[in-house]
Amino acid sequence: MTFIHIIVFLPLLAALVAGLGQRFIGAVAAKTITTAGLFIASLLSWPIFIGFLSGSETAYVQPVMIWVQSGDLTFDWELRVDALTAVMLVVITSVSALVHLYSWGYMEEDPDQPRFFAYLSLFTFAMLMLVTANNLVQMFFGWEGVGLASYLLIGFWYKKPSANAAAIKAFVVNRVGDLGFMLGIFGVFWLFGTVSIPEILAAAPDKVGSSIGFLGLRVDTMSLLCILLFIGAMGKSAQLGLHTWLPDAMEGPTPVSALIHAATMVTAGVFMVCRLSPLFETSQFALDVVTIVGATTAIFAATVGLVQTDIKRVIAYSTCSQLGYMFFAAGSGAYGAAMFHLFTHAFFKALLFLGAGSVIHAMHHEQDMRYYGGLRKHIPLTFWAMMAGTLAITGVGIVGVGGFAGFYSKDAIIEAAFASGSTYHMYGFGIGVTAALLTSFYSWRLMFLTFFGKPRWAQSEHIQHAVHDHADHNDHTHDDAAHAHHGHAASDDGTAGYHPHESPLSMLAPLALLTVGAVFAGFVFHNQFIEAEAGQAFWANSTLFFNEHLMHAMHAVPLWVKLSSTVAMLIGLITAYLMYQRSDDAPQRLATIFAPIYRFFLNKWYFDELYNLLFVRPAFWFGRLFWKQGDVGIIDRFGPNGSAAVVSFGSKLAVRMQSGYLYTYALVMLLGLVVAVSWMMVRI
Amino acid sequence: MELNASLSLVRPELILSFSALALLLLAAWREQAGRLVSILSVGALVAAASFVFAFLDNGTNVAAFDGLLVNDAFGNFAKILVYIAAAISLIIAPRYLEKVGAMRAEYPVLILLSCIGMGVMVSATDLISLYIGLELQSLSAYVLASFVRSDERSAEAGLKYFVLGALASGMLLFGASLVYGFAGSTSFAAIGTAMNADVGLGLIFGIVFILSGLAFKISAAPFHMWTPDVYEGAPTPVTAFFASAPKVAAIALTIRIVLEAFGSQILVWQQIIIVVALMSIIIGAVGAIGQQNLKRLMAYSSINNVGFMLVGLATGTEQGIAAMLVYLTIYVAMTLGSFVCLMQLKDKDGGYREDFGDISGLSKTRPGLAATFAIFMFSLAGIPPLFGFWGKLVVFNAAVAAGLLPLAVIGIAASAIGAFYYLKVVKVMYFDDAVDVIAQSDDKVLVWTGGLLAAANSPLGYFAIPALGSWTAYAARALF
Amino acid sequence: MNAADIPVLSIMLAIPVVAAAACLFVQAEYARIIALGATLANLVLGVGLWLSYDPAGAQWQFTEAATLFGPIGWRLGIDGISLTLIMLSVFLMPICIGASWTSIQKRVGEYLAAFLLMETLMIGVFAAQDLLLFYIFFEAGLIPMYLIIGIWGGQDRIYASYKFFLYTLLGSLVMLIAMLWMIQFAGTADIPTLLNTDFPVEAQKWLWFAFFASFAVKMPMWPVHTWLPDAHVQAPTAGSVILAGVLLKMGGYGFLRFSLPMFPEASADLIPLVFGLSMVAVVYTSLVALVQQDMKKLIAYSSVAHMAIVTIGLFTFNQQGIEGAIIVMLSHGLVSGALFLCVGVIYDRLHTREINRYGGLSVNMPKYALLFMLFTMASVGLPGTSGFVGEFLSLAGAYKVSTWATLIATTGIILGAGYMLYLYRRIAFGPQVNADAAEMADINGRELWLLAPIAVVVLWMGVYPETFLAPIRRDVATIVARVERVAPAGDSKLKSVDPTTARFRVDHGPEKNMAEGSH
Amino acid sequence: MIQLISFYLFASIVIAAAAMVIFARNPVHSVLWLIVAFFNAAGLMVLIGAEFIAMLLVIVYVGAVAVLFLFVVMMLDIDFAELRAGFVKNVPLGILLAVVLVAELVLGIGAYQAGAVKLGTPDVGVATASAAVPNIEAIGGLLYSKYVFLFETAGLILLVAMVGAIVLTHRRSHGTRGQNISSQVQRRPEDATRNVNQPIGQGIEL
Amino acid sequence: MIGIEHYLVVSSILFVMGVLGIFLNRKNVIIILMAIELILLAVNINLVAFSVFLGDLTGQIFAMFVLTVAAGEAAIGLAILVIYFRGRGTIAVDDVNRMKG
Repeated sequence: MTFIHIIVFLPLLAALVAGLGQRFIGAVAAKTITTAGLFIASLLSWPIFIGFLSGSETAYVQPVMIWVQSGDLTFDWELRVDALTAVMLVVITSVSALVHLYSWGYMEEDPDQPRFFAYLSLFTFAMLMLVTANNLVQMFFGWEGVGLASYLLIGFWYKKPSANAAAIKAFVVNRVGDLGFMLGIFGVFWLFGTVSIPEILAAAPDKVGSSIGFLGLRVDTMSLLCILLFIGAMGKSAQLGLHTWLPDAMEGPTPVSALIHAATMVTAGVFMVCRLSPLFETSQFALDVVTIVGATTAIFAATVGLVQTDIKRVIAYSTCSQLGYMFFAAGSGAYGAAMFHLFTHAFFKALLFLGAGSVIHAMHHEQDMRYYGGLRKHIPLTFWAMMAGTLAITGVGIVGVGGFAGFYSKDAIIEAAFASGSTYHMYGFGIGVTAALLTSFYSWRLMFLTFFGKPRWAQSEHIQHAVHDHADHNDHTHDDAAHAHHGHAASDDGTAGYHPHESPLSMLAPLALLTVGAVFAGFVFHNQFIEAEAGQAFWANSTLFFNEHLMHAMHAVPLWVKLSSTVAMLIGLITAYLMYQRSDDAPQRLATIFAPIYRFFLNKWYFDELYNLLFVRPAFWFGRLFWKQGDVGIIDRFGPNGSAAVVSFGSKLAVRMQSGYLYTYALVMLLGLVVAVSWMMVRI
Repeated sequence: MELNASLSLVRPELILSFSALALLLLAAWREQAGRLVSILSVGALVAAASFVFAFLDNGTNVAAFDGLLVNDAFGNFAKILVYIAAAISLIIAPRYLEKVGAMRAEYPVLILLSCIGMGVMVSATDLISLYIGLELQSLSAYVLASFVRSDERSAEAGLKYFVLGALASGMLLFGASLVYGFAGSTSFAAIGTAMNADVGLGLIFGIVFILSGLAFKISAAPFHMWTPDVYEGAPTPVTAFFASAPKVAAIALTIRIVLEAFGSQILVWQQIIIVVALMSIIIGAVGAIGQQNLKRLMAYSSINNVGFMLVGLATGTEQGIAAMLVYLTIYVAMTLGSFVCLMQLKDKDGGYREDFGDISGLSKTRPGLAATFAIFMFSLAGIPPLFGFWGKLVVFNAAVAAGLLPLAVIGIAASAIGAFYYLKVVKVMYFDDAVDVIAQSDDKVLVWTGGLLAAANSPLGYFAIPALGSWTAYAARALF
Repeated sequence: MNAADIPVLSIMLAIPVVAAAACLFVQAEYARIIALGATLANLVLGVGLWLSYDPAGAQWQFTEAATLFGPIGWRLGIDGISLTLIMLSVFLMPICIGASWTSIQKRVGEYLAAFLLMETLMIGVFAAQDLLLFYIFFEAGLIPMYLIIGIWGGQDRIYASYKFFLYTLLGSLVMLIAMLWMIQFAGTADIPTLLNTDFPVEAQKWLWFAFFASFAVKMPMWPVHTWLPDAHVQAPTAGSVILAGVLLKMGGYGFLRFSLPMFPEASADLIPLVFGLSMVAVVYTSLVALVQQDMKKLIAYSSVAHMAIVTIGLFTFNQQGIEGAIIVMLSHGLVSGALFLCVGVIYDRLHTREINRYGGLSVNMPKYALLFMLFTMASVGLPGTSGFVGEFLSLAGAYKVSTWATLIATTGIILGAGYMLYLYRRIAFGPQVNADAAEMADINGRELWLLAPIAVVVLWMGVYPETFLAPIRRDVATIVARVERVAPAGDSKLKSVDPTTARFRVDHGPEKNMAEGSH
Repeated sequence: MIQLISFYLFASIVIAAAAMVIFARNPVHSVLWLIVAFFNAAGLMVLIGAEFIAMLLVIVYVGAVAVLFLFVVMMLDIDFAELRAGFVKNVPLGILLAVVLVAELVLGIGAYQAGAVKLGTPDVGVATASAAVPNIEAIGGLLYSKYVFLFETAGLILLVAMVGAIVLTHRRSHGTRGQNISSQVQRRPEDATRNVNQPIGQGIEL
Repeated sequence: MIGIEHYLVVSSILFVMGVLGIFLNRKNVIIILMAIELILLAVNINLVAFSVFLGDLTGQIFAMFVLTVAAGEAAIGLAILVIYFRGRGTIAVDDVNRMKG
């Protein structure tokens, strides 16, 4: 039993105790156990991380138990600890611990809190299994485990049909990605005879240039495997095409969005690509695909994020976009940068979500930013935390001096894309800069709409509900029982008499801690993550392919490249300021002028509609067709029922032949005789 | 051969003849002697059977009466079966016949006389003895069919049976005359020798005519038409008798004449037998499905079963014949058991019921009877682990061994159709709502007979496989 | 007396028969206790069997031989594959008895007797070492199941029972002919001997088809699956459990025991057929499951899809595929059994199987919802549950043979998630629209004791499948060795370096120099 | 020559009479035609020297069977007017089959051409006919030696016929009462009379 | 002496007429019984002819047995006919179909 065992299995234990034993130990105990478990895990994780940072730790694998041994296919339960794992460990355990804590306040009035906490801990366990996997199957276990937890948590308010639909969508869309992942694993096993990650990575270079049969085609071996695995990553990390579940996943409670759909689970795809980076390095084609998909996602999600009005959806698309960044970083070969962005993103995106949660909490579960405004004064602490997060995500900083977390990581990605020299590097670079502009715009738009200007919440149904209907808690049709504050006197200042209050300490403390991360994570850790020498030393303890040359080249990019993202950020900031602070009707005017584009963005590029048309409805249509026409109409009709009909027709015939008349009987006998005699005549 | 020696070989027939005559006298002397005569007849049958039993695994074939008859394991096996079947038919009959007002001493006597005929049939090695045996059996049967003379259906059954039976006899005789003429002899052995040579159409026509006549006797399609009507119309104990003993005798006779007389013309008779077998299986199964009357259903069932038995004959091998005899034995137990169950279907006024509607939900009102009946039905359907399965298995095994794969496949596939109507009986008894028309059985004899036969058809029957196997093997070997 | 000399298998076969006879003659409450006692006794014996089974020992263990029945040899014996399936049977039986404890009130004795006979026959199928004995057990199962569906079934029970009976009967009759031929050819009905008999290649094909006719129906494979939804829907809960849990496995067992090792050449030739039908089945039945309104029908269709994975796994001819298929069989036996029990739990309360009559059960039946969720997840093959191990292994094996089959079968995983979660959502989630459904009580102790053991085993099999893989490993290897000579090459042939046909050009290895162009 | 003429005469009458048996409207006529047919058939047999069988045919058939038929026809109270011979609807098929069968028999047996019929070779044994022994004597000898068992069995057949005919048709007449002499003799006064000492005023119970 | 083929032709025709008589007739069962006698007559002609031409007495013995049986058959047939008539009051073949199917 080592620390890593405790880190991984303590959340599972806590989840089981809280989930199954809630009736015996009570809600508070359940919450305490899970939260404490996560804090312990977090506290145990940091030393490991620091150990790797300082170079005092080396990678190792801790066996747990055998899992499957089938012929030459063997995979066991093992815990792999290396630098890459360590990064993920701290991210997961820390954010999870903070989210647990945050949920004390956020979920305060929910009757099902033990279940919620159990799910959170279960999720954490699955995520930890994913990142500590030493073989692809255990990674897949974690992969699906987080999917399950995500499903459960998105659908946590299971009475809400929309939440259920979102949960199923998340699971099923992820499964599409898993299809690729599984095929990838099968292919890897077929090719290498093993699913152990180190063994695969060691054997991969030998297969470069070989070709393999797949679906009757002949394709490049490594490209095939990488792309199949990448499809898995696309699903989990909500990349273009398989992203549709992520915005809908915002149906879940906000802490869930912070933990799962921002900081940890969705980054699993990035983690996987980094974990298998030597494999991806064997196929330039695969890397190109990763770059293009990542970059396109970054720009796509950013455009959609521009026009969303739901605060969580804006952040969700932002997440999607940032994941795109990470992927095109990986596709450019800058895995360190990808992991670095993953790391910083975890802090500031969790911060943004939790901050948004705090806003929502304060606004009585109103999520539409159009009904916010001027909240700066009501919830100042939240405002400042959000501000830190926004500064971090938009990458505020001064080249050569320093800045917020996102500044380091995002700039590194853009520079790496420029420097990589790969076929699509300029595509990545251009999109990176453009997306940075858009990121800046929608982030500031969010800030301006929420915290600045005048209160606009009088029209919000939620708020009105809270004001007028507070006497009757139990009949509250909204399933979220976490009521917050109730305004009193009606007024005409746009508040409808509702005065938001700052969130409780249990919510603010995590915000504070994450703010620290969002501010300093970039500055503190950039050296080990992306600087050439330090990075080489740090990542040497992992499977991550650290491209030292690229990192050198990254520093040598022209100054305009380095400045480009900052400039883009500033343009975005200014535009947002002009549109949402200086002018009241600019957004509307723009929306009418560019109506088709606006609608296109607003409807998320019509992906949902397209998928509905292409997959969901045909599935049901074919289902009914196969059932009614296939099973009933053809198989049963011509099979059992048909034979039965033939037999019963024969039976009717036989019965009619049996007329009861002597002469018929005699005739039949004679007929038989004559036929037999004739047959003999003919035959002989 | 000495007359005495010959007579000693026909001891069972002599016992039965003298018993029949004595019992006839007894019946004339004492009124209302039905029951007594029945019991004594059973005793006579048992005595006759005990004489035969010792020769079951006798490997020698001894000719009697200058080759008219033979005493061999085959004939003895068939005789045992005939006597047992007849005895059971006698045991179960009295109460039924009393109820319908036809319990007379002539009934057991006629059965005894019929048994003599059957004894002659199964050991006949000459066309003349074949004919005499057959007619003795048939004439008794015609009378038995219309035995309940107050019942119109019984008379109609007798009439149909008689007319068609006579027609069939005519065909058989015509064939026999042709065979006699073109082979020069009526003895099976001599015919067999003649068949070895280059035969003309005359002989082949003879074979066809004889087989047609025999097909009628065993109610194989397309000479089966009489069966449903006669089975329905005849009094149930008589039907039980028809479905068992005469069938055994006729089949044994068919086997013997086909193998001993026509053996070398396998190409001729095998084709006929195969076609007849398949037609019987299919017509029996298909025809049964449309039935509402259980006795008619059993008639079709017997047609169906004869088809399966003929599959064994079609092989023309020793194994096939042994398999056929196994099937025949099991069939007798199954069919007698089914009729025993049918005879217990008495309503509360004492009237006999024989329609599907009457046994609806029988398992709720008469669980024991329903279970017994269900065992027979599943056994007839050939579903393991019931013993009926074993019969089908050995027959098809023989067919496969003889290379008759298409026959085996078609036959066994058709048995699934057959399963349908046996299942229907079970379905009506078990799944349908109870109508509660059937009274508790007041006849312990029937209950016990049914129980014993059900036990024989249950998986317990498998314990009899070794003995049955060796007897039938001996019996079959006697023909080769 | 040596422990090995005790005829354990015969005793296991005898106990239920004796108990069944007893059940017929006692009152309902005693019958239940007798039945439960007998099945538990068999479970204990089964566990003993398992514990004393030596995976490294002889291939056939606990063998018995007697010549009571002439040509039908009373020869019993098990290898690891049989062992696991026997365990499945004896494990599910007490649960079935428990599931019927209160829901069956009419003709209890007969009902329990039918179930106990089923148990004997199931054990017999897996333990028989004589071809004819196997057939007898295999086929005899039709009778009790026919009665169970027909007497204690639902509205359309008669149609369903007929369909079940005749469909499966027709299939196996043809197999009987093939068996007879094999016995003629080999001169013995001894299965271990037959396993090493090389049948002529030209005969193998039709023998294979004859067996296929039976096992494909039993499995059931598309397009001969239509009896299954009807039978499941109409059968009482415990009947569905046994049907899905064990009877379907007989088809897979048959393929494994007979088709593969006895007719390797034919099996190899007909892989395209099996894979083709299985691929159709996966997609087809999954889509059909998606649109079902009847819970049991949905689960029944999902069974067809899962069994298609089994057939794919079995015909991969490699260790992973076959072991995976066996695990899928075990897993599906447990999971679908448990799902039917779950359906039974709410059916007992509301007496409808219509999905739309439920909803929001998580509110009033949280424990039920939890267990149902677990089994749902196991059914969709979530890693950590039994479903995953099996599906993963069989598909991993399938990849070696056909990437197409793997791809299509893997889509079943997506669709499986779709229809199962959709089912779960409509039953356990959402608002409580139906007042009577909202009033249903959570599972009681008895029901918990039915479901919890299955849940434990499902997780056990998912996390530590070694327990189940260890006994079958050597036996699967034996089969694989037997079919090795005809094992398919697969369609993912590797060509080491083939620049002319390479679809994607590869410029750089990991060692490429990234520095260029950055200045 | 005379033989040939006689043969054709007998044969054509046999066939014509057989046709009349079938087609005659009145069953009595049918029986009479049957008798004609038998007589001519007996003639055919005499032609080839089977005198015993020919005589038997006349005695048994004409003397017993045909008379039995006549008896039954007359006994059954049948309305002859109703019994016009009607034919079934399958007549064409039936006739076709009959024609085919005759054709096949004639062709198959080879009876359509003189001297072509190849008979079998009989066993030389007890049954071989010899010119020295008269037909009737030879048959009698065989019947009481080789065929004695079957002869007796044939007796059983006749017994069955007798028993059957009686058991089926014999009716116990319920309308009349037979005299049971022994019971009359054994009858005692106490069986028949009852002394009643009836209390006064209560009437008499009969 | 007349060739055997003549006898065979006569008996064949007679046999077929007997068969025809059985199923062409729909009004009178007695005719059917007579038709049966015709069939047996055909058989007897055959047997006797063969017997004579073979020089073997077996055929005549056979014919004698056939005669015997035919007598018995006629008796039983008529007896059945009588009870049938008693029950139904008719002997029309058309009416003999209480049982069918």
